[in-house]
Amino acid sequence: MNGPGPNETAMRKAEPRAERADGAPSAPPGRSTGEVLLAVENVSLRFGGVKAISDVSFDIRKGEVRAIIGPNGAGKTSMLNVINGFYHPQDGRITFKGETRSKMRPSVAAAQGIARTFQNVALFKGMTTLDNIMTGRALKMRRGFFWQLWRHGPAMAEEVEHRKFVEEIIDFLDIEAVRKVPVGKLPYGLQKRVELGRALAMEPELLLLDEPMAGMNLEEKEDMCRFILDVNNEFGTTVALIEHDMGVVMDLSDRVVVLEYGRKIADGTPDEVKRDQKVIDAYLGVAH
Amino acid sequence: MTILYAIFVDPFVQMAGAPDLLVQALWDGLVSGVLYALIALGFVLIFKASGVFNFAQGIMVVFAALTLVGLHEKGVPAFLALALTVAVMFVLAVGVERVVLRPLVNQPDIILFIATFGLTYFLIGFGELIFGGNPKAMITDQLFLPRGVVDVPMLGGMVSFQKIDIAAAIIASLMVAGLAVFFQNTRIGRALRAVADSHKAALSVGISLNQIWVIVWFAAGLVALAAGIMWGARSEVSFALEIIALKALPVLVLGGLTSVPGAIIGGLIIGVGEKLGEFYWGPLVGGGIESWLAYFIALAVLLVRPQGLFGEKIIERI
Amino acid sequence: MTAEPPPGDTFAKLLQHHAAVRGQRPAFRHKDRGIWQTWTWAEVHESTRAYAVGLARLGLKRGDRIAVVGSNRPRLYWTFLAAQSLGAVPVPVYSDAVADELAHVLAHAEVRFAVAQDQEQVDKVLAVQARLAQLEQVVYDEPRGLRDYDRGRLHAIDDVIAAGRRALAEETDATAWLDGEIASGSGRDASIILYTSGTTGRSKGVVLAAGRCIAAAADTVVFDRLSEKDEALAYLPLAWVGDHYLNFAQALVAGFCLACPESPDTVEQDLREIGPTFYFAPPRVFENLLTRVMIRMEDAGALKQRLFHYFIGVAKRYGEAILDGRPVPAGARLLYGAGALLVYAPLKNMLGLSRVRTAYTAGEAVGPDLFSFYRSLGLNLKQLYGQTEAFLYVTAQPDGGVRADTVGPPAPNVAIRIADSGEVQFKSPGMFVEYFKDAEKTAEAMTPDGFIRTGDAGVFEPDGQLKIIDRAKDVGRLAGGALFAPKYLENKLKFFPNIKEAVTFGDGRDFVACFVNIDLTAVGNWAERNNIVYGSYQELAGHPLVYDMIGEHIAETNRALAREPAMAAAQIRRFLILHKELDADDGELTRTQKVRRNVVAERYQPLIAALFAGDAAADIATEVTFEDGRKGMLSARVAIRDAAATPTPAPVLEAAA
Amino acid sequence: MLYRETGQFKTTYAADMAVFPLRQDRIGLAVILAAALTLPFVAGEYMLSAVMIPLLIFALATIGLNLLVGYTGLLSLGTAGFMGVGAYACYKLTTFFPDVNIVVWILVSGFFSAGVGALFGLPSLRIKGFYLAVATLAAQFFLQWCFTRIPWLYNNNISGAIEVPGRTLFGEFVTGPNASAEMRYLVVLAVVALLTWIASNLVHGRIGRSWMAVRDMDIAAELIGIRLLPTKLLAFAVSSFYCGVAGALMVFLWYGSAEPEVFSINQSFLILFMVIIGGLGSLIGSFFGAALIYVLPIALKAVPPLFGLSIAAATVEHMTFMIVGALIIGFLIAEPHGLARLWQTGKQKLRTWPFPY
Repeated sequence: MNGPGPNETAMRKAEPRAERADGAPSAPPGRSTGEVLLAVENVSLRFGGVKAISDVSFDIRKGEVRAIIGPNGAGKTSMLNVINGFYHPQDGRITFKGETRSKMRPSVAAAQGIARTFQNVALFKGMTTLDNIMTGRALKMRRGFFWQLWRHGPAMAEEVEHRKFVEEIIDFLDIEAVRKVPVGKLPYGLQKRVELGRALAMEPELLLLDEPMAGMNLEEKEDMCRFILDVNNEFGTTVALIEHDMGVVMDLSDRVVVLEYGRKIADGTPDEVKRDQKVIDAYLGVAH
Repeated sequence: MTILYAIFVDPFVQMAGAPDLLVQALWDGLVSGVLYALIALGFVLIFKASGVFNFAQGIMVVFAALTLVGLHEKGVPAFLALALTVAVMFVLAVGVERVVLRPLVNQPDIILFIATFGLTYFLIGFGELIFGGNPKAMITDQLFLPRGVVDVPMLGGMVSFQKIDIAAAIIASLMVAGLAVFFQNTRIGRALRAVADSHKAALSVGISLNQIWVIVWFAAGLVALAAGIMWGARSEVSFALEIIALKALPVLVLGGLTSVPGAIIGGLIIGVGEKLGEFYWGPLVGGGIESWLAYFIALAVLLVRPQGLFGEKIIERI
Repeated sequence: MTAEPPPGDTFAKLLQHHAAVRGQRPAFRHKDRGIWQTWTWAEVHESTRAYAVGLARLGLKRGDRIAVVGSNRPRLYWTFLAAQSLGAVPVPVYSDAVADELAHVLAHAEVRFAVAQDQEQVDKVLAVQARLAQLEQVVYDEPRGLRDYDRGRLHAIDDVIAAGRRALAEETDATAWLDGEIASGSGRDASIILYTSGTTGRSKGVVLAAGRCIAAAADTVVFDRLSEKDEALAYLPLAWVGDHYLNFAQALVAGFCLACPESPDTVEQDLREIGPTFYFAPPRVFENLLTRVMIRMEDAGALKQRLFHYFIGVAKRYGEAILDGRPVPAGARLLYGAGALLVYAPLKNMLGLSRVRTAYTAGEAVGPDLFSFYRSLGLNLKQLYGQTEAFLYVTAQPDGGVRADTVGPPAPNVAIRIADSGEVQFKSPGMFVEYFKDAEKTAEAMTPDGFIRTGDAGVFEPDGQLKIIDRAKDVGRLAGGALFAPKYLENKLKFFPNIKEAVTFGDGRDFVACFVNIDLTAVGNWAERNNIVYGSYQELAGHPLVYDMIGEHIAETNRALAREPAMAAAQIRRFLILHKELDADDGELTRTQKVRRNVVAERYQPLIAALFAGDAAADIATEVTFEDGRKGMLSARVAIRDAAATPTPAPVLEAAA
Repeated sequence: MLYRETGQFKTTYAADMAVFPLRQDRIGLAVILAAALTLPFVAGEYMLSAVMIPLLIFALATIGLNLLVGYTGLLSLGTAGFMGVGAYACYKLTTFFPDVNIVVWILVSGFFSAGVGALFGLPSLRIKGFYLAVATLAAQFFLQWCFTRIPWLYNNNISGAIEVPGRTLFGEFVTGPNASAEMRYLVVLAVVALLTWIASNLVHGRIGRSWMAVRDMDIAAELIGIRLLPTKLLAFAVSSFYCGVAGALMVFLWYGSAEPEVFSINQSFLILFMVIIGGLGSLIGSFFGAALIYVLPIALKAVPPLFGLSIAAATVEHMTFMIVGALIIGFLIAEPHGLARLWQTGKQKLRTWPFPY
């Protein structure tokens, strides 16, 4: 594990989970209630000859911040895609909220409460920030086609109700100023925030974050960390986080799973994983 | 029950009953297939090199044939007219690159696709204006293209092969072979494929985009001329051809937009499928199914393999 | 608007009246969560009663002081009303005040309660908690980030209101008790204490009585014909007398709607959305607005620019005449009409001033061309002169009787006289009761016969309008006996867009010299167009070409001064451009950007000496506080220049007065 | 310049999400509707039946196609086919039940083409882009083939064309030979206005957002719970409904009779041009596109006589083709996002007048 990078110390100072302004006792890091929300059992995924994931098992407990780390090409994003039901693994099973499945359609995964952000922002370029986040409410909006034709009666009432919820998210993420701006025009850091907003709009139980801080400056990183922590504390959402910045991983996550060449090489609390020799080799590179 | 019998059993009985008719239908199918392939090849050329789905390829076939015949009518000797038409196609290629492609270089594909519609309309208007709208006969004998029919007794019946069709098949295969070699082995061929993958990357290694596009459109122009001549010889040169050029679409889609062999095999499948379908199944539903059968065949294949027979598998990376 | 007396002598009673008379009309708006949340008078009345009972349950009693810290929010205004219902006295404090200033005010006012807007303000109050023995409860409006705080003495306003609502609903005598409290309130009660950011020394707590405030507000509501249909945007600090009078008092008297912006930095956008009909802004805001308009127009197309400047010219010639209703040739009126359609109306629309019926400015002198620019566009901009001690209005220009260099005749029912020392003294319906816990200063400020000393020197013009020359105590005499009014000179200098601030010295000296602060935006833009490269504010300030330009401005001012007999001798002979901007955080300016003379005089002593010693340059090292509070030393060598003065003709004989 | 936005603030979310939040836009819309309503009393017969009625009908078809191509990103070349289905369905319905009001049948016929459209929309789940164009081409040629090969469709009329019978609305003849241009215009106007309003409601609501989500990035759309096939099929159905009604209006209230040739592939191209030139994903753009592409050739034909030079009709025809072709290319170069973007930029300039931005 490379030494604490410059941003790691800055990270620790900027967002000390331990102390509060007036010394009030803070919540212990990670209030995982122990109950398993998602279990990945012996999952293997192959593209033609390429073995993206081979026989990986790990679990994510309810309410915890679970980090998935590993060098590039270790299969992290593919793992998220499997959980999301976007890739169908050749073998192995996934149990989410007690329901086991191996082949899942993404829209069903979404309906069960799995939300997702993407490595390189997947926003709807043709729409404004507000519309993007409102689209996140698609699952929750029920008003049928014929009411939509008329729009003014119950359909508008439903739009207003969901708009209120979305406004809370906009306030929570401090993006009021860009509410009506097409997302294509926003700087990278803000786009990432809007995407997090869209995922939150789905009121997910499990939030999959694919390198939410890639390409961000220090200040934006601190903000994003604060948002992730608030989401975990305030909404109790379980977070699965793919991140390269060790400082962030050490600070935010309760438990870490390390992947390399599609295989799990370590699983445990940040400190345990930090001292694990296999993980150090994976990162520092040792002739295999 | 009789309907099922009529659809699934009876046609095959007829085929067995009159093998020569079958061969005749197969041959006719093959020939039109070859011509579809030739037109489709023009599409593939441009799509492979510039990512532009050139809808005007169909009209270029008509325009080329019309120019050739029009020039001849105006007293220009056959082979000179041919050379002039080739020159006209080159000028057209340069014009298209300069006026249409360069300003729209990094626009989304649908914008370029619609621009070729604009080109189609322009060429229709221009062609009719210069050479008049009425159909013309193709100057086959002046170009020393064989005439007449060869009748070959076969399988207890008589199968007739138009000489012109044989010539067409040979010329088309020569062109196809030439293009295949051109793409795989020559320097320009590789440059073409590079440009097709990514304009920016090609530019970064110093390939002159404009030059490539002129070459490609000129090559497509030649293919269009060849197709125009062959097609004109079989029927006559008129703007009705444009609808037939549309048939190249299912051929392309069937064969995969980016593969030359795909275009040829696609063309043959559609040609044969159409002819057999029309000949054996047509009467069941009142004939004329040739107009839409090609599309349904392509559609059927697409539902099985969304990227066509030879296209690469589309992997969504997010 | 009938002129009958206001239906109540305390603000709480006025609220009851409005709830009864115009219950369904909008009373407060706040841009929040994307739309303007609106509360009607009835809703405000009901919430405020519940809030009052809630506060009473927490122990707020009659006469207690309750601090209010934060930017303009409906709930903070309701805190005023709720406290006044119980006879308690609200004490608003500047939300951008440094912790030390906050501690002084809260300690001095012995506040038992503090209502803070959000976590930032709560943290400030908690940080100085040690020095506030009497502080018992802290109440907050926005809950964001306060979840883990100790709940003991910290409550959300919503919880307090909810508790009050439960009490009013369940306990039978609660309603009667509250009505009794409100009824027992009288005009003599102290309705608010406003701490003035005096230019000298610690701020003093001005106690204002309810009856007097309401009487004064009633007069000006009639004076400006304000009605329940008006809209105002409350964007100026809560603790400033301007906001409390113009927005709170006049709203409670006239019953119009008060809108609060989403946040301090979206004021411009919110102004455009609300389109207020009554507007107040200090001259600096009008100045910045004009500079930004001109800079933005420079980027417009050539045709649009020519059209714009042509019609601004037309407005300059006929605009004010049309606004004042003076006769104007028909052709000019037509041309102005076209100008209105093409330029003036769209410009006012872009600035959010289209619906303004009455606009006031005060606090500093207004540049004549700045003032006439806005009036020529058809904006009914007027001047007023006032003080916290007068609950704002001392003089106010009526519609039609507006001049750039005066502040208007006395406001309704206000008596004004000029003492022999030149100081303006007044007696007004809204005058203050006393300085809180400071009888000695109260006596100092009052004359034996009950007039209030304003501390400003002024003179009455022939048309009865008062003309403020300067701070009384700053008005001095040159060595040769000529009158030296520093503020008067400084205002003339500041009318140039390139000069942001100026400080003149001359009392007891042979001639007048001055410091100049350049305006970074205007001069930076000028530098850009003349491609002058500069790295920092200091470098730009020291640039020789900038010195030439400022020199030219001073020469022009001297030419204007030469035309005024009393001021001719006070022309500015020498000047220098300061290497740093005078800043409130360094204590050189007050919170409302007024120069603190003694602080500047004492801190820049070497420069002043060099000015009058005739040196060509001088070194100076000053302490600076950076944005995050750290202190640092900033040293510079500042050039000094002579300015071209206009020889004054032999003193013309005074015509027999 | 014309806009006075000061003071127009929103106190409810419904107002904030309104389609026309600015009063000036609402006034503009009212003026346009008023002008459209008074047109029949002012304009001549030619203006109404040769320009305005076709323009409105093409606008309706363009809106239909725009819902599919512009809002959902699904390319379709079968528009004319679906219009044909609408026309023939209406014809059959009115022959079976002549006494039912014709306008009812015109709207009901839309459902038939909606069904057919949804059917041919099925492949859209597996195939995308140009490949999808083939599926819709299949629909186009197949439907065109049906219109000629199935006599039942045109009541076994020997000429193969459908003759529109006379039908009345409120006692006035609306279709058939003795229907006045004014009545026909008013009916078309009413239908187009109603359907445009409904399209606007759809597009600004939940359904519009899910369409645009599918257009912009269907993977992300699926991952936030939007089921792709129902959304795409709904887009095909609604789009085809609009085309069907447009087809019925075209035959009953414009041509008066129609052979299958009317619903040829060229018609599909024409409407696709209107969508692209008008502006993808914009309802107002659809009106602009229809106006430009339909009215321009008529205008061009009227130009030569103005200058007194008599050009053979054929030449004018060819010139028109050339100019339309050149215009399309020129336009795509100048403003790829179509007339709607020009309109939007112009409006933005007016709103920030006198400032440049």
